[in-house]
Amino acid sequence: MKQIYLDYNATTPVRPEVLEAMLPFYKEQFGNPSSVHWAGRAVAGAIEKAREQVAALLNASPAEIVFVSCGSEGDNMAIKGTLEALKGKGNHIITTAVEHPAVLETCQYLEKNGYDVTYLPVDCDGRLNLEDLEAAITDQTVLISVMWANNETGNIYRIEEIGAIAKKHNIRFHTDAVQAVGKLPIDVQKANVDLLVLSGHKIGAPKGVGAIYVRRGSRMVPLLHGGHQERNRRAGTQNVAGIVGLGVACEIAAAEREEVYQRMRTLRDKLEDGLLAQIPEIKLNGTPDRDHRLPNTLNVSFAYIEGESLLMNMDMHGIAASSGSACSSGSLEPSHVMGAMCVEITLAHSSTRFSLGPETTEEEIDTVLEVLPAAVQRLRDMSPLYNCGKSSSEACLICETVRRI
Amino acid sequence: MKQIYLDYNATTPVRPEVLEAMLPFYKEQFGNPSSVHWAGRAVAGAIEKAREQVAALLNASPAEIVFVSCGSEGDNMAIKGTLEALKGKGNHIITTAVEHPAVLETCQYLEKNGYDVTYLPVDCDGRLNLEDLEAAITDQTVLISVMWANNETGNIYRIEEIGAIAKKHNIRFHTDAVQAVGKLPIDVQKANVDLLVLSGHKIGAPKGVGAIYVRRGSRMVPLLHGGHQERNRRAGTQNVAGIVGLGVACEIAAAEREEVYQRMRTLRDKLEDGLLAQIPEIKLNGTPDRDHRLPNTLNVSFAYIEGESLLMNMDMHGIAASSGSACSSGSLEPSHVMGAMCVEITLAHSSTRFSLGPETTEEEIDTVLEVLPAAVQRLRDMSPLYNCGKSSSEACLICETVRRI
Amino acid sequence: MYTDKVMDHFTNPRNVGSIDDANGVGEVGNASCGDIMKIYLKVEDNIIKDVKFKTFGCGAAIATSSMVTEMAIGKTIEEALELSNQAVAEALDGLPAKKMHCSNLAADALHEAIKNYKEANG
Amino acid sequence: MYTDKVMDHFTNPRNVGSIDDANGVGEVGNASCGDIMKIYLKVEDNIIKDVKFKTFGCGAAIATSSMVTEMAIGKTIEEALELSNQAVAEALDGLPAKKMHCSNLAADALHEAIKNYKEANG
Ligand SMILES: Cc1ncc(COP(=O)(O)O)c(C=O)c1O
Ligand SMILES: Cc1ncc(COP(=O)(O)O)c(C=O)c1O
Repeated sequence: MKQIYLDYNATTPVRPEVLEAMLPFYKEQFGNPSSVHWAGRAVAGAIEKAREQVAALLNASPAEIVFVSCGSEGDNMAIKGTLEALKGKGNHIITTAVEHPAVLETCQYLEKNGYDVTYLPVDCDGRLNLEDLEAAITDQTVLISVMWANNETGNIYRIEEIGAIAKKHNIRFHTDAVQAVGKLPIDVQKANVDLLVLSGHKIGAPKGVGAIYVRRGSRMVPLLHGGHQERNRRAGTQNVAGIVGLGVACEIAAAEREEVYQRMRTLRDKLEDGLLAQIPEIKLNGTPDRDHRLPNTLNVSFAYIEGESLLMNMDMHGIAASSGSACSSGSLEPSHVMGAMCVEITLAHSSTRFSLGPETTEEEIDTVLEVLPAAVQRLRDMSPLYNCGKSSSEACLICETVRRI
Repeated sequence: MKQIYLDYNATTPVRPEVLEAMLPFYKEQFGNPSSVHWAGRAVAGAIEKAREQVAALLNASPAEIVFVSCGSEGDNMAIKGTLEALKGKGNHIITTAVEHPAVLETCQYLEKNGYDVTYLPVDCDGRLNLEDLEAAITDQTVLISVMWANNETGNIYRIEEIGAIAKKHNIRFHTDAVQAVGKLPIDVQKANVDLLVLSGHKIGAPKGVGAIYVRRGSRMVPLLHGGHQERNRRAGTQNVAGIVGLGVACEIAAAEREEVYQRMRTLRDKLEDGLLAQIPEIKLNGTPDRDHRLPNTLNVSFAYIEGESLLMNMDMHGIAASSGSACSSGSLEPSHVMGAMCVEITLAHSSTRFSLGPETTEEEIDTVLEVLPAAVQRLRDMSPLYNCGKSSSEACLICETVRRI
Repeated sequence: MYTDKVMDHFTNPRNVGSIDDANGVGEVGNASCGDIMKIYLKVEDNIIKDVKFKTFGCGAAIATSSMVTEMAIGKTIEEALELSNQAVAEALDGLPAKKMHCSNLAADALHEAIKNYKEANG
Repeated sequence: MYTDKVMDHFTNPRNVGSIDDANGVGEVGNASCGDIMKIYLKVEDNIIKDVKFKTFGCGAAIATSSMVTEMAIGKTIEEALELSNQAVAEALDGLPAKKMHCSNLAADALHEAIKNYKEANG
């Protein structure tokens, strides 16, 4: 059976060029970059080259890039480190209800430690109202954290405008750009971003490496204390091979991004149009304005069926996607993003994300369009919610219960 | 020129078997272990297997192993996470003056945040007095952190006895075992350790992965908030390939450790005996009792010369070692470990560490013994401290100044 | 994550559907957990002659529903009441820990259906 | 980390040693920094005829010492006093940032030696 991977927002395969660039750093060039001798020297230069490659993709300068182990570490470090450095200046953070858990749970943790957090609501399509944002600012506000693009819906937020607001009020601005980097043009200068986080495994580099852009002059208390690596900003022997891989992935992204955007977008639009046309009672989650959604992301809910079981059904056909259902997330609640968008609870459990990558082919999309209608119907036929109320033989207590929620 | 790597305490090459085991996880098995579909399932099992391999090496159970990105992260997480979880129970930490910066600087950071830290002194050979330790315990003491073996001198600390003391007083016990794992037998049960940290790149796994043993029931606040990975103990998509590599490296270590101990020890003893016999005015740093030093580590100071220049001289002959001199550490101070042992300051700047690995050969040791005497003499001949005072033509102000410090 | 038996019951669920002249119907679960199970019974002479299910839920919910129908069919009411969620999970060679709470309710649905039958016919 | 020029001066340092009949000697640095430089001068007719150094210190310290002796030789006292640490670093095609502070003191040592010469012969 052919395997069709449509879960690039979860993680991507490592690009062959990236892996090739990494391999020498497991073998001959295994030194510790902090060392004085040949084994160290061979490696220190490679890290600085990667730093330039990452910086170039963001229009930053290399000294502003700190390598970390993942996007989550970057988000934790940016938020906790900034607040601690600005202690005494204020204790209020503004973020949104649709952030990744790495931001949300960090903020919740901080709330327990004396900080005030405003979680900006979004509308039914997941959009943020910038007037709400500006209205939430107080003289205690020291950090605004808004993601560049949402991992579940693909919604793109108006980072440049938010950057301008943050600048006007002289508030530090952090953006989780884990899903945006590689897919959208990123310019930290133009966007007035102070802190930006990216993660290697979302852009063809390996898992276990990420980076954070820290605008020159933005003081931060380190999250990891210890050695002098990364100019005292992040202790720990550097993941040399991973860093080299991240550099190459950024270089490839810079070169191919525009072309890849078009290719993914065309295929995603085909998938979106096809599913919406073929399957009744389907709901798009996220903004209908495709220019304000990531080019690779489609999130839909199929009424009456639960997401994990649909994933498993697709999996039987070799199709890998993901779901906002509680069952597939490891928590007991369905996706907080669907919750924030006021998606009705059974539809939230049914939300299904298709995320394409540079390697996705039209043939794969055609297969999905062939397989999905029957898979959805099969589960609907098993569902007590489907056609419920249309059958006259029984009272439909469940449906009512569900709809009330 | 043949390259001779004697800096295994800084980092090790990745073992070929380890790299081989890792590679599939960059390619076909690239999935996110949290995913429900084929791409995720292929990977989740691999992580659990690695967890078993790590646990087996430590005599722990797999559920007690948390994967992290490096030894420094492990140390930060163990110390900060424990203290935060025990907030209200006490604010006193006992550690030693010879810990790695990942522990020391974390403790210094905590001092700024209201904690009291006792840094136990060591004697001239770097040994700890356990009576001092027991005497330092107060009713506020909540954590003892003592490294299993020191990275600079190789000194092994009496972890079992310290574990017994900690247990008797009902105090949490953390040990930085980054240098001990793979070289010494480790049994967290026997040693009564609650928290133990190890790092992949010191044992033939890649940089960018480490693990922390957390005894069942030891509550800890996470350092990285966010996703549900590692049972909510460490957020962030797991470094699958690195974790798989760490598992294999631990399995190899379990199988080969005893044999490798003997082999490294024989060669290290030969190097130690040879250098001490051939080079005058040389000082051993660390305990002279070789049973209480790591089998692979030799730290010596060559009077009158500075460490970095000796490293560079050795480097000209392809020999890679490391130094406690300020210049080679990136800080302005020479090694704090030498300082804690009251090593005279110029000798501290001259301290030179040779650390052997499983791949070290007798031929390599012979080469070092051939090269070193001349290299040391060359630098001594350049040194204003050497033979100073023996020449009658001038007053030797410098020597006096130096000796006074 | 799932055992072969779970996958088998998910892939080829037994006794899906409803029974038009059911004399016992039971429903459990709720939408916020993401699992709703409905069991239809045809009881004759105190024996479960036919049983069908409809389930909204994850793979485990569908597999346990399917399994419970297989286990219940042919049993007396009393025997069926002794079937536990635990027994259903064991018959599937186990379920992932996180699925034990919300998705392992099929025996409860069966018991609800029996209760409903008894109320109507008791 | 180091430029080729630094490596060259470290590997083949020029003018190592002392001058028995030096008429100017200068010392800078201190042991806690790990860098001590000592410069010996032989001045004749206001011109530096010979210069030698001894250095305890890292690669950069040895290279800058060597370089400053090359730069000083043949210069008048006044010209030599204009030699700066910065100029020495530049002549070596630069030094790593962290070496600029402690290890780049060779010109200071030269100036000390000249001062010592002037005091004795001024
Ligand atoms: C004793 C000790 N602890 C901690 C560390 C830190 O480990 P890592 O470099 O993996 O962060 C090291 C190695 O540098 C070490 O030798
Ligand atoms: C928007 C967003 N932020 C943060 C993260 C966390 O990144 P990582 O898994 O590398 O920790 C992810 C990916 O899971 C993400 O999609």
